[in-house]
Amino acid sequence: MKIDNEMKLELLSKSQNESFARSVVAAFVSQLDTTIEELADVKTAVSEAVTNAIIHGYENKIGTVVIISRIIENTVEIEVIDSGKGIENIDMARQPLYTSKPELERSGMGFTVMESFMDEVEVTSSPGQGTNIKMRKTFRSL
Amino acid sequence: MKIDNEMKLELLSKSQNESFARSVVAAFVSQLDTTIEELADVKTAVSEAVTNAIIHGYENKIGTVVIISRIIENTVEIEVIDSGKGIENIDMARQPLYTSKPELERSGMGFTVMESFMDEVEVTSSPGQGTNIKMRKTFRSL
Amino acid sequence: MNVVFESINNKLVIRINGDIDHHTCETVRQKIDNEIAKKNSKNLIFDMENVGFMDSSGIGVIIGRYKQVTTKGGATVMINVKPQIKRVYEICGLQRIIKVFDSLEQAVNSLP
Amino acid sequence: MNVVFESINNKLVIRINGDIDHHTCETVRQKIDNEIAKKNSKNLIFDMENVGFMDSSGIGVIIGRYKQVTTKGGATVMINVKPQIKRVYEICGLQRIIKVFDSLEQAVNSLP
Ligand SMILES: Nc1ncnc2c1ncn2[C@@H]1O[C@H](COP(=O)(O)OP(=O)(O)O)[C@@H](O)[C@H]1O
Ligand SMILES: Nc1ncnc2c1ncn2[C@@H]1O[C@H](COP(=O)(O)OP(=O)(O)O)[C@@H](O)[C@H]1O
Repeated sequence: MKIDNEMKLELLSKSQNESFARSVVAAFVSQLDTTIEELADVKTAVSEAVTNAIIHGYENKIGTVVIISRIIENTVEIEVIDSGKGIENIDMARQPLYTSKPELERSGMGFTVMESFMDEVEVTSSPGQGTNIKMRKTFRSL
Repeated sequence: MKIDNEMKLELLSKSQNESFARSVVAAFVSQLDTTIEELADVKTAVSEAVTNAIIHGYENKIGTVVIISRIIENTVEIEVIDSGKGIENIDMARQPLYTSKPELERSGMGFTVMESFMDEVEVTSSPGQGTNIKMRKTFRSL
Repeated sequence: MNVVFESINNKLVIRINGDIDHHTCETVRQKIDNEIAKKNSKNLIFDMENVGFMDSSGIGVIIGRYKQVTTKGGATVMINVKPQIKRVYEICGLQRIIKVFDSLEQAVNSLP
Repeated sequence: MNVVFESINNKLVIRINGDIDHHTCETVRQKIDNEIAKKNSKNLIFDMENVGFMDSSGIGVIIGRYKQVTTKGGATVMINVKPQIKRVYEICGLQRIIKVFDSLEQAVNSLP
């Protein structure tokens, strides 16, 4: 599989960077021929993953969130990586409505949104080391 | 000097990434209170530096262009870094109208534009190793 | 990010201007809770006309307000929901608890 | 990126739509050169109304066309120049060789 384009963005885990992160990925993906809905889906999925890195991964300490995006034909691959606390039980974390922070009024729907808006979502995580969310979406609007 | 926010972007040296690069920096800088003109100035300076990395640094071979941006109070600092061929004579390169590629109809005004639109432009370069353009601009619109 | 309120027949219309994500949702939450407390509101109408983007952090805020007024016997509805927000709303199952109306008038009339 | 042409009294109006940077300037250059050759144009009017962004790569293209028609005794002018482009134009010293007019009519009348 030939990578047609690739970018890597490193951000501080500050909540003000959430909107920046999703705009950057949307701008990168807009080199593909997507519908407005598809682009909004990608933005939303990225927003979920970056927010999770900030509030669950780093728990509001300052760390670095890395976003890698690759274009392979009409597919986009996006990785959102933190070096934060990691996830003990990935299956439980992915359940709709599950949240470890109900006191923050989290809906527990972040993973469900990512899974609904992207074609594939792979979660890799080691407690104490961090989390990698790898998502893929193929655009069929061509 | 406390850094208030910082980001690092790595791109392939493809010309289609020029507009992406300047939009990303503009989106990052827009967290500061700037005028539309100041934001356009930053965009233009970034476009010049990234274009130079692509055509002069890598001479259309594929390499990585790194863009680092820092916000320190109401100042933005931007570094555009390539690991390309480097500049032999920096003083000559910075002269208005000087270009090593007149056959490509380059105007030789890239550095002049960067210097006019930003408050400071520092050039560090080693032949065979690459070039680092560090620019600063303070926004006074507040 | 700002939030503008209006009372129509004792129903609280909440007009949010801006994106609702984790960064902005704390402000949105506080402003709404202050207003609910001040007016002792039971019925809420979220006007999403000027919300360009919302993710599940926004859903958390809306469910939180929904729960708050439901315990007082009130209801929550929404109007002017754009496609991106509609999709997040559906995926998160809000359609089971919060109705969407086409106009403010219909929304007002739907509430007791 | 596209370029639209119109001939007014043998003067070539060049309307560029899109950003002019290094990525797009090769296409712009080729389209203009084809049209100049086809029409054997001597006088050029660049209409910048739909150019949202231009950097020094664009300046290179404009100077190149300017030189080309100047050797034939022609002239080059510009209209509808937005502030960002005006600043790049001034920094690059184009005001010494290419006049900017407020309207197409004035631009057409200024040329022989
Ligand atoms: N990057 C991460 N680092 C650590 N834990 C995470 C991360 N992302 C998700 N989690 C865990 O998975 C749970 C479910 O995530 P999600 O479905 O996005 O819901 P929410 O963010 O509303 O809690 C979180 O509550 C958290 O415990
Ligand atoms: N990143 C770079 N790597 C190598 N050489 C460079 C780089 N940037 C600029 N130069 C040299 O400096 C010269 C002047 O640059 P500039 O003022 O931008 O004009 P132009 O790009 O139109 O040639 C270039 O022609 C090139 O020789």
